[in-house]
Formats: sequence, structure tokens, C-alpha cells
Amino acid sequence: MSLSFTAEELRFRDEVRAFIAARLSPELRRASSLNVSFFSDPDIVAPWQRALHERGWVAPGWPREHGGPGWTATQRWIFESECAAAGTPQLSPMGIKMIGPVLMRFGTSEQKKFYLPRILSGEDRWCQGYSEPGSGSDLASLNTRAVRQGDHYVVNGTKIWTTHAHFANRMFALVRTSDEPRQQDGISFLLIDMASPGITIRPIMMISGDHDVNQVFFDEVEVPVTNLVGEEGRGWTCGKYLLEFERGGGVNSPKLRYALEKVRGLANSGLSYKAIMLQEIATKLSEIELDVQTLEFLELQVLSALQRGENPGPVSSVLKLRASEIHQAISRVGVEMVGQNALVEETRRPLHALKDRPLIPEEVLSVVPRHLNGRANTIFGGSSEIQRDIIAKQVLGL
Amino acid sequence: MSLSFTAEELRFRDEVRAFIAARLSPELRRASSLNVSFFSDPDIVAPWQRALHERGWVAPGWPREHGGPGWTATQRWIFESECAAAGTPQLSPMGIKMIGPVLMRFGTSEQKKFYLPRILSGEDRWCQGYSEPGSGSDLASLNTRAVRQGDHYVVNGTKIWTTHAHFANRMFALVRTSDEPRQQDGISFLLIDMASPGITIRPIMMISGDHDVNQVFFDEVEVPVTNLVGEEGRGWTCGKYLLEFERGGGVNSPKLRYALEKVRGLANSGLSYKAIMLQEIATKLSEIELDVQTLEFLELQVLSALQRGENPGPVSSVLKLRASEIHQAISRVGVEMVGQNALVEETRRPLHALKDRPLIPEEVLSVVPRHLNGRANTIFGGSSEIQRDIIAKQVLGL
Amino acid sequence: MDLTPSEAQQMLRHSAQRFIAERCEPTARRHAMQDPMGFKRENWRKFADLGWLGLPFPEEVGGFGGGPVEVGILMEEFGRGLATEPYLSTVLLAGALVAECGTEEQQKGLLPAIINGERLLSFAHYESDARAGLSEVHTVAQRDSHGWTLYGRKIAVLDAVAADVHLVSARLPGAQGAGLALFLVPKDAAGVTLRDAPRLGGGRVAELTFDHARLVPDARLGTGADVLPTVQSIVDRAIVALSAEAAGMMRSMFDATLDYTKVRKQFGRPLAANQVIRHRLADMYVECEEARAMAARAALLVAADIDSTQRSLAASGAKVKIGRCARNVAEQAVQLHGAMGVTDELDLGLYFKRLLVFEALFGSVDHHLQRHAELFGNSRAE
Amino acid sequence: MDLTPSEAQQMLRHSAQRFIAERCEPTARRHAMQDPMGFKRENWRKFADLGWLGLPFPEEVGGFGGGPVEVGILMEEFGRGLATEPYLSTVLLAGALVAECGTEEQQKGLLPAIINGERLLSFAHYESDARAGLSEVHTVAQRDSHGWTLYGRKIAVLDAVAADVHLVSARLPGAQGAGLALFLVPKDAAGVTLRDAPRLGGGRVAELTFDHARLVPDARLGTGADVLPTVQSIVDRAIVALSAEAAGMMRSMFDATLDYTKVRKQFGRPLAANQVIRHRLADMYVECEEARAMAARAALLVAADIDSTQRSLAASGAKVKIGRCARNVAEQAVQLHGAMGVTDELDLGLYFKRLLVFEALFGSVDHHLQRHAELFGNSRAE
Repeated sequence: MSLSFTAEELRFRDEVRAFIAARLSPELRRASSLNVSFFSDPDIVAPWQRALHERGWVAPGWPREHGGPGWTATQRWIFESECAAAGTPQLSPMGIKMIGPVLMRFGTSEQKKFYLPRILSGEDRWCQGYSEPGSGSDLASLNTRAVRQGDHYVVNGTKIWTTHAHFANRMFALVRTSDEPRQQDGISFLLIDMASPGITIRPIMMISGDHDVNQVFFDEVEVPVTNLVGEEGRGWTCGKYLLEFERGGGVNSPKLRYALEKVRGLANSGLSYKAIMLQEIATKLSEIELDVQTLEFLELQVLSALQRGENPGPVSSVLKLRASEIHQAISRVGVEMVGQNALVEETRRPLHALKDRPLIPEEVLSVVPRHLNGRANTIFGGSSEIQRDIIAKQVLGL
Repeated sequence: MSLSFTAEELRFRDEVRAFIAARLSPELRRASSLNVSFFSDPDIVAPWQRALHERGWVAPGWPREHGGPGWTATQRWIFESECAAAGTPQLSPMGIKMIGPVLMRFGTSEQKKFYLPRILSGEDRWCQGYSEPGSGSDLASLNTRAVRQGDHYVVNGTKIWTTHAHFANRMFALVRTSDEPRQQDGISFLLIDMASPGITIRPIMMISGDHDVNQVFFDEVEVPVTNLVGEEGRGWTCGKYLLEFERGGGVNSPKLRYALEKVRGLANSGLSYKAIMLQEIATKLSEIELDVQTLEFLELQVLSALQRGENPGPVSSVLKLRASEIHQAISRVGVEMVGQNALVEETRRPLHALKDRPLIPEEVLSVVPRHLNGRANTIFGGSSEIQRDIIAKQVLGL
Repeated sequence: MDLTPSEAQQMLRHSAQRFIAERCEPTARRHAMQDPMGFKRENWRKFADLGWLGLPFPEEVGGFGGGPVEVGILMEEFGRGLATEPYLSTVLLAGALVAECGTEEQQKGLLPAIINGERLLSFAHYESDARAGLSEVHTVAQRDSHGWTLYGRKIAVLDAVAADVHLVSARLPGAQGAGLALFLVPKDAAGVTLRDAPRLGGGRVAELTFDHARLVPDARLGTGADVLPTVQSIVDRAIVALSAEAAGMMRSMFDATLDYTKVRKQFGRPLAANQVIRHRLADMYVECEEARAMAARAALLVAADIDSTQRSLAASGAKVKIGRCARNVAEQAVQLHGAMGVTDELDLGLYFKRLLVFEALFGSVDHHLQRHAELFGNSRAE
Repeated sequence: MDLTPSEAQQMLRHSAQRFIAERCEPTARRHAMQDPMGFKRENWRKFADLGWLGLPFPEEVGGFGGGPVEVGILMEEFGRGLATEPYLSTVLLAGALVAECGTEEQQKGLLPAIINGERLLSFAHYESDARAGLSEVHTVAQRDSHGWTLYGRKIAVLDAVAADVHLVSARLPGAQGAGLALFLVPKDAAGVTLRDAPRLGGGRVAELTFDHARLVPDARLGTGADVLPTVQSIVDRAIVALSAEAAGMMRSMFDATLDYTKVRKQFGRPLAANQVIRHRLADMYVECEEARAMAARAALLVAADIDSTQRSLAASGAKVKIGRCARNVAEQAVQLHGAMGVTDELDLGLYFKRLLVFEALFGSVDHHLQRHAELFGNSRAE
């Protein structure tokens, strides 16, 4: 057992560092650092994705045959760590980590050939149509209907919490194609062109003032039958596969470390009245540091199992649970440190494009919105309560 | 609204203080201070109860007609506070606060005339026969049977967690006298002479080494029918009344304050390496102090409602929940403060009667056993989980 | 010892509840929050009509002689309804300082106008390099034959945009050494710059810059004593009042959550059917009760004749205990609302943000915990 | 980067698991705990036979050249079975100090006898007025022509009653100033008094008093350098080893609780049917995994070639993180066992007490958190 990287791995790390140093402009770095949402704004993502695409590094987890770099698990770890440490923009996972893997597994060869390259190039921007107003944690109870008429499905209903629907040109969605005794059995997986007539988008504002999520309405929207992924009525299988990917596929500790370093930087600066001098702040930062170290090691254990070709098992719920809690702890201590500067509410977005000087320094400006948006960490993508249910059931066999 | 005592109340407080100063000997105070169990040992209690009995102060909550002092709620509060602050021995609640009130409410006049004075004098020492090995939180499922044969019930079965059964000469018990569709309906409330043939007591040792609780076995034990309290089959009503008393009747904050003051004394002494100098200890003590203040005010609100003749409602679960948690917080910080002196395990009892000098100072000796016994605070008398169930149901209407 | 509210106290609560129900229902509140001043002037006039603006002032100057308990009752109801009127800044901070430190003339000139709702004041004290200690003031006031000149910058000035007069703390260089003084600065005084922004969860907040700001000779509040102890006392009282407000906000968040979890269904049954959620609601309920108890206790103590250490202990204690409870109730309320909880479509987020303001105002929970530990240790050691 | 255990590491774990299953099942363990020495000597011989007593020593002195990772594997299994053998005191503390500081002669004289199980050592360092800092030593050793004389008192000496030799830290007055030295004190040396007591959750603990205790000239360990840095290093390594042991204990408590809540019925269904209990078990499971990860991480780091700051950070970090997790798992395990959990009828209480010992040994969790914050801040500032 060893925590050290091999010489080869160290060479790879240097290569990644050199790439980032060359391609991440100071403007892009600043804009990315001022991003307060879950995902970076498209205008930040686009130039960075172009740079990665030129190098073939857009989708670290994809196999070579589909345009991935064919990296080992350790290489992927190194890449994610270096990107996080440098504060690069975060590419939307909805194409690369969600629909991409689903298509590789369940898609027809036409679907793969058409969609996968467009994900890598950034030509397609995807959103996810899962939750509905009455079906949040209880996803299988969804009600959006797709009725087959000739070579089209006609879709009626509504999806909610649709992140970046207002930027996306495509949606993958779970829809009900029949009523079966077991709710899961009547669900199908459809790819929907967001330009289709009959789609309207209602923005949902976050308490921070951000516009990330939306409600999407479908009124007699026609979707070609060729846009069905997998078999009709078997969409739940694709959906579950994707959810597993959403929960477990992520490597979170490097991003948490980046967030923690930012807060630590604040603690060491006059912007927080040098809060690090206070024992309670210094020890809180140490406690969070230890939580990040622990999560990091748990993630490395998963990676090590993957590298050996083993299945790491249902550990993804553990990782999601802890990552979301740590994320909130980081943003919370940030708010504590900035004192009465937390009183100022800045709802204009994006922060990096503000023209006038805000009332509080730029480094402080993102602290409160990040904390507010961070409340969603333990809710979106399977709430902490759902994760504990899963651990009790799947890990502990209860 | 006012938190201040009236002149009359202040005079009463002085009277109580003078009494304690006169009657609480240094030996008794030391022995009481070294007591680590829930209840004081009988050899500590007896002399103190005699002193109180001479003055008519054994049962602060009892009405005058039954030998109580007829105090107002505020006077009771003052009395409890002063006793706790002085560290007097704690009289067993099982006679005074449990069976006494039940007999006043449900007993025959013969029962009242016979038993109540013997509670006050200390001639009778009671224990409670409620829980059974298969019936803890789910009390109504109890199985100990009492079958009527002529003018006797014949009791068979077993009770567990019977505090001080080995010191008691009487037990009040819930027994099953018939099988009804609703389990509660077949239960009766019996008074059992512990000297009856067929009773055996098995000690149950605590993890601290203390012997407080027991399992009691009944093998064809004869109990006169005159020892039935209330109607046959209606024992659940008496039992519930008593549980309400057990949970809500208590005033806890003065005892918690006494425990906290002891720990604070330790923190200010060399025995904890003057732990108060450490910010984390000083702030922990402040946090607990604030918790005690809050509980105290909640208890005073209840008292104020009682004084107005109002029913304070189902608040007793809130008080029990918080008091037990605060108790544990106090004992825990004690253990943290004594450092490596916590390594020494002293299981001999009672601590005040140890003949040889123990390996660690006397003031430190009780810290770990108190912490170990304190784990039962959130379990006995209705676990914290049960209290939260009750709050959700009875207070929140869920 | 009697914790029964008096009839007058009950009436005060009822009138506050009526006001909140009528004028702070969600639509009206959102509307008020959009106002450039952060509140509606007609509500302020209503405050005056109801006698609230004079509540804590002595009867000699036209007030009603109410104390911390009465102020707590008002603030708790303001919290429940998330009122955005500048009661804290005009009445409880600046107004109280005028009443405590002002000359008779200054009191007569200002207090009646505050009480009848004509004039609004702000209290400008904190500076950008001060953490929470009230003595960290670098703004300087220089005396000359024409009056005073002020130099410095104040941050986190509550509701300054609506104020007619800013009450500004400053140091006096020279003879008086470490002493702190307060100055009445008209909003349109030369050399005063105001930069205003929305405040988290409602109301406004500003930065005030004094660059060679010229003031008349009697702009100084009072007769020359160091005002720091009074500022400390008024801020402690403000913390106690804010504690009651926080307890009210918590209760509203709890009630909303209780209702939501009863109605919202997942997996075919209400959320509140889940034991985990039931227990969490039980804990939130306990915390709401604890917060309310602690706010009432602090108000009663401050209302009684206690020394400054006991007063500071009561204020810091309330801030810590209620701060802890508030954080958990606020976070759990959002969590139990699920995705809806993080959107601006409910009012929950406004309460969440206002409770962050409670945490941030006048020193963090950790600051007050440390202060409590120090004062408590000291007071025990005596 | 590869976290797969080697085959040798897997074999070591299996042999430890076999030992625990055979010789540390509950009855045997209770029996061993009643022994006046706190453990069974035949088990110690078995330790020798299995090569565990030589595990961390270099091959030159007859050891097996194992490192912190291998020690961690043993300790984790010891923790699972709550073994009471004095492995920590004899091998990981005193033995390691002899190996690090002893002269070649001292090493040759002691290490083989430790490795073959013939001799036991204790490490006597802490004193009654020392909190956790390892430099707070007041015991004094005076040199004269006949050898050394020792004055002082040591507390919390683990397993001293079974030791043949005590390794005692002392200050040297005079020329050498602040330096710390270690002395080999035979158990029957004149002027040495041992008072022994049971240790919480198994094993023994003693107080050693040295009143004019006479020692031979070569009783001093090593060649004269200040041993404080080495003591610091060995204690850090001991903390890392104890962390693995704690992770093992936590897992056993968790397993027992999981089993109990599946079987125990209340209100007609298993306890584990309650969502509140299921979620709590989920959290306990996560904490067990976290503790195990953190113990493994610390062992791997200390095994690698890191500087003393990084080593101390790893040790303090493990103590803090595992201390927090252990407390919660231990408390919840007792709580979920209900009344049974607080009785001595189960072994749960023994684990609970041994985890208290883990918390108390070598400085509290708070102490190590503070130490981590200081070292981490410093190391970042460089």
C-alpha cells in the first residue's frame, strides 16, 4: 500500500499543470472563482471546453473509442485534482457524466455517433428532465406522458428543477409511456430537442438570486421515436444507471479542497479581520480539513478498487452524503468570518461582469451566495435523507 | 412579568438555607457529593430524611392533608434549588413522587392511611415494577401475570431494571390480570411486599460497576386483593398518571446546576490542570451554562402556569429530553478535563466509604463513573427517542 | 417570581399581531422590500399611531416608558412577520442613544420627532477593520472654532438611506485621549457620501464616508463623557431585542415547515409520516421554545436592575443560545422543504437570510460565546 | 498510488483475526481482564511465537522490519477483539524508544528479550501536573560517582505492574539544562514504589514514585542527546497505532448494534424497522468507515518519509477525526442497546470504556485539534 504517485504519474501531473498554466487565462480564472452556482455559466465554460477539446481532455472518464483520453483511474484523479486546485471552470456534467455514459451503454449506434461528438465539442448542451412537481425523491411516481402517434411521441406534462434548461438545446427525460402496476415499468427514456414547439421554460429563482433551475412545460411536444433510448417502458433502467453515475462517478474532494483553500485564504486576510487568529476559526478550519482528508482517502480507496477492476460497491451514497455536508461546512465558516459584510445582498449576476464597485470587496462578494446556494447540496441529487435510506438498505441490509 | 422573588419568598429561602446549614453535616455532604448513582444510597438518605421528616419537609409537593408542607409552586422551586445547591442527599422519588401521588389519586382511604405516612417516615422504601425483559419502551406488552385466587392474586413473571429493589421493602407493579384485544386493558396495578415468599432478586451491574438495578422474579407470589390500586384491569391509567409524574413532576435544572458547579470547580482547580484556562473548556462550560439557564426558564414557565392553576400541557417530554442531554454534556466535559486520570477504574462502592487512598484524588474519582452511569439518562424513564415520538404526536399533533 | 404577562403586555402583543397580519402578509412585505427605502413610509406612520415609536422612551419626553420586555414582545412579532421597518436603527439604537446621552435640548429636538414618526435616524459605528469589539473606532472628529470636522468610513450602517440624521461615533484626538463621542450628522451635510445596497433578507445597508465633513458646534451628542459604556449598554439591549425577533422568525419557519411536511407527499404519504422527519420537527420545536425562553429571560433580566456584567452576560448568552438554535431551525426548515426550500418562491429564504443577519449583527455567536466565558469566569472568580 | 494491501499484510490480518477469534472471545477476555497482570502470559508467548513482538523492530536486532501500516493492521484487530495485552507499552512505546535511543549494548540486552516475550517494559512519562505537552517533566535524575539517583512521581503508567523494567523520563539538573533523558529502572530497584489499579475497560495502570531511587551508571538510555524529539515521534506513532485500534473497537460496537437492532423487538417489530434508528446506523457506519480510512491514511503517511511536522499533523489529525467519530459511535451504540447497553452484562460497556481511554491517552481531542491548527497554519505560512 502506498499513497505516493509513481514517476509516470508525476510526469502526467506535470503535463496537466503545464496545460492549465498555458490555457487558463487570468480572466477566466477570476470569472470561475466568482462563480457561485453549482455549475459554471456557459460563457465561462465555453472557452475552457474548447481548450480541453483541442487536447482531447473533455471527458476524462470516456473510453478512447468515444473520444475519451483512455486514462487510468489515477490519471483521472490527478486531472480532476489539478483542475480543481487551479480553479478551472467546471464543465457541465449533464452531457459528459450523465447522458454520455447512458448513450454508451443503452444508445443505438446512430445515437452514439450523432450525440457523443457533439457533447465533447460543446455543440450540444444538455439538461436533465427527471423531477416533477409531485415527484421529487419519489421519482417513479412521475406523470409527464409520452403517447406514441406514428413515428412520434407526443409529450405533455412538466419537469421541474431543470438545471440550465435555459442554456440547453437538448434534454434527456424520463416520461410515462404506459400505466403499469409497478410504476417503474411504464417509464421510458427520451431525448428531446429544446427547440421543439410546445416547450416553455419558467425560471425558478434561488434564494441567492441565482437563476440555475427552471420548470419546463410540454404542451403537445413531438419527439421522434428514434429519440427513444433503450426499450419503451424500460427507461427506469437507464435512469437508475445515470443516477448511480451522478452519485458515485464524481470525485469531490479536490473541489472541496479548492473551496476550503479559498476560505482559508480569506481567514488569512484582512477581509476577515484575519480570522485565522481566532482559535475557534483556526480549529474549525482544521476540522474541515480533516473531513476533506478523510473523504479524499475514501475516494482514493474507491479509485484503487476501480483500478484493480473491482466494483467499489454502494459507497457512492456515503461519498455524496459527506461531500455535501462538508461543502456546507466550508461555506458556513466563510459566512462566519466575513462578519457584518454578510449583511450586503448582491443579487446581480454574473458577479464577474459587475460594472460598478460593489459595497464589499470582490473576494467577500461570493461568500453569502455560495452559502445560500450550498443549502441545495444536501437536497439536490438525492437528499441526505434519501442517502441514509440507501445506506441502511443497500449497505447495511436493513 | 418578573424573575425576582417577593420578600416573603426570600424569607422562605433563608429559612430553608438555615435548616440545611444546621442539619447537613460535613460527612453527609461529602458522602452525597461522592454519590455517583441516580439515587443516593439508603445509608446517606436515611439520616437526611429523618431531619426533613422532623420538619415536615419530606414531600414538598404533597398537600397538607397527607403530611406535605402545602407549599406554593415557587416555594417548592426554592426548596429544590437550595437542596440541590447545597448538595443534600437525594431522597428516592419512588415513594414521594411516584407511588405517593398515585395512592392519593387512586388509592382507597385504607391504602392512603397505611402507606402515605410510612413513605414520609422512611419506614417504607419502594421500588417500581414496570419494565420487563420483552417490554421496555413498549410497556403495554408486559407479561407478568396476576391470577386471582380467592382473596389473593398469584403473581408469576419477572420485572427488570428495578432500581433499588435490593433496598426496597415494597414494590408497586403493573401486572396482567386478563388478556384483552387492547393490551392496555388487561393490566392492573398492585402493591407487593418484597418479603413475600417466591420473590428473588438478581443484581444487574452497570458498566460503571454500580449496583442500582435488578431483575426481580415472581414465582407463585401471593398478593392480597386489598393491595390492588384502582380497579382491576384499569392499572394502565394509574401507570400512565405515574409516568407523567415521573417525567414532568421533576424540577431538574437545580440539580444540573449543582453538577455543573462541581465540574466548574474542577475546571478551576489543579486537579484538571486548571482546565478553565483552555478556551475550549471555558466555552464548553458557558454553552452548558446557557443550556441550564434555558431549561431553568422553561421549568419556571411551567411553575408559573401551575401557580396560576393552569395545566402546562405536554411539556414534560421537552424538559426530560433536554435535562438528560445536558446531564450527559456536563459529565462528558468532566471526563475531558481530568485527562489521563480518567484511565483509573474504581468499581468499589460506596466511594465515600473507601478505606485506602485511591490512585487518583477523591474529587476526580467520581467523574468517570458519573459519566458512565449518565449514559442511562437518555434511556431510562422513557428514552430520548420515545420523548421525541411523544413531542411529535402530542405537542405537534403529527 | 411570576412569568405571567400583564394585560398591557398582552394587548401590545395583540396589536402587533394584528399589524403583522394586515400589513406584513407576503405580498405586502415583498412590495415593501422593493421600496428604495426598504420599507413603506405609511407603515412607519402606523407605528407612530400605535405608539410603538415612543414605546421605550421615558414619559417625560413623550414616550410610554416601556422596557425590554415590551420591546421584546414587539420584536418577536416583527420577527414572525419579517417586518422591514427601521425600528432597530431609529428607535432602539440611535433613539436610545439620544435618550441616554443627549443634552436636554438635543432630546427635545429629536425624540418627539422620532416618536411621531417624522424623523428617522441611523447609527453609524462599525468600521471595516473592526471585528466585533465596540471600541475599535478610527473615525476622527476635529474641533475648531467653527464646529467639528469628521474623517472616516463606517460600514454596515443599517437603513441609513432612509435616515434624516446619522448618529456617528468618532474619536477625539488630543486631550480627551481614548474617549469616544457621538455626532449628529444631517444626511445632506457636506463631505458625507452614502453608498446604499439591499440588506440580506430585507431592509437596506450602507457605507458612509466622511471626508472633511463639516458639522455645527452642537453636533456632538451630550456633554462630553466617554460614550463607549453607553454604546455597549445600548448594543447589549439591541442584541436582546434582536433575540426576540430571531425567536419570532424561527417560529414562523417552524410553523411553515410543520405545515409543509403534513401536506407534501412523497412515496404516497405525507413527509411528516417519516419518523426521521417527525423527530427533527420535535427537535426544531424544542429549539423554538428554548429560543423564546432565552429571549424572554434576557429581556426580564435587562429590565431588572442588574449590573453591566450581568447585562452583558444576558445579551451574549441570548445571542449564543438563540444563534445556535436559529441556525439549526433555519437549516432544517430549508432542508425539510426540499428543493422548494432553496427557491425564492417561498418566503422561507427571506427568513433564512434574516437569521443570517441576526448571526452577523453585533458580533458572531463565537465572539459572544468567548465574551460570555470571559465575563462568566470573571464574575464567578470574585 | 495503490491502496491494495500486500499479500504479507493480508496474512498478518488473517493471523490476528484467528488469534482474536480463539483467544479473545468474551469469556477468555473477561478471564484475562481479571488476571492481576491485566492479561494472560500465555497469550503474550503466543504473540512472540507469531512474531508480533518483533514486528516493528529492524531485522538487525531480530525484528521483522514492519512499519506503521503493519502495526495498524495488528492494532485494528486487537481493537475489534479488545485484546488487553501490553503491546502498546512494551513494544510500541518502551521497546521503540530503546530501539531509537539505546546504545548498541542496551539494544542487544533488551530487544531480543522483548521480541521473544521474556521481558516486559513500561513507559513512565506523564506527571500529575502535566496536561498533554510531552515536555512537562519534573522528575529529576542526579548523577554521582556511583550512578544515578531518581526523584519524582509518574502517573498513568500503562501496564507497569507486569513490567520487568520501567523506562522513566527525567530531567538532568545542571550543565545539560533543559534536556530530557530516559532511564531503565528495574522493577525491584530500591526507592521505587508502584501503586497499581485496574484500567478503564481492561489492562492495568499505575503510579510510580521514585524517592531516592538508586540506579547503576549505565541505566541511562543512549548516549546523551535530548530525547524529547524522539519521545514526541514515538508518541505520535503510538497515537497512529491507537487510532487503528479505536477504528477496530468502533467497528465491533457498530456490528453488535446492527445485530441487536435487527433482533430486538419493540412494539411488535425490530428496532431497526424505525427510520430514526436506520439513519443513525447509517451515520455510525459512515463514521466507522471514516475512522478506518483516517487510521490507514495516518499509518501510510507515517510509513512514508515525511518530516516531523507532517508526522505530527497525521497523528493529531487521526486523533481528532477518529476521536469525534468514536465518541458518537460509542454513545449511539449504547443508546441503541437501550437499558442493556448500560449494563455490564454485554461487552459493549468494555468497548465504550476503552474508547474513553483512547480519548484520554496522550492528550485530549481538543488538545490535538489545537495542535493541528497550529501546525497546519504554520506549515501553510511557510
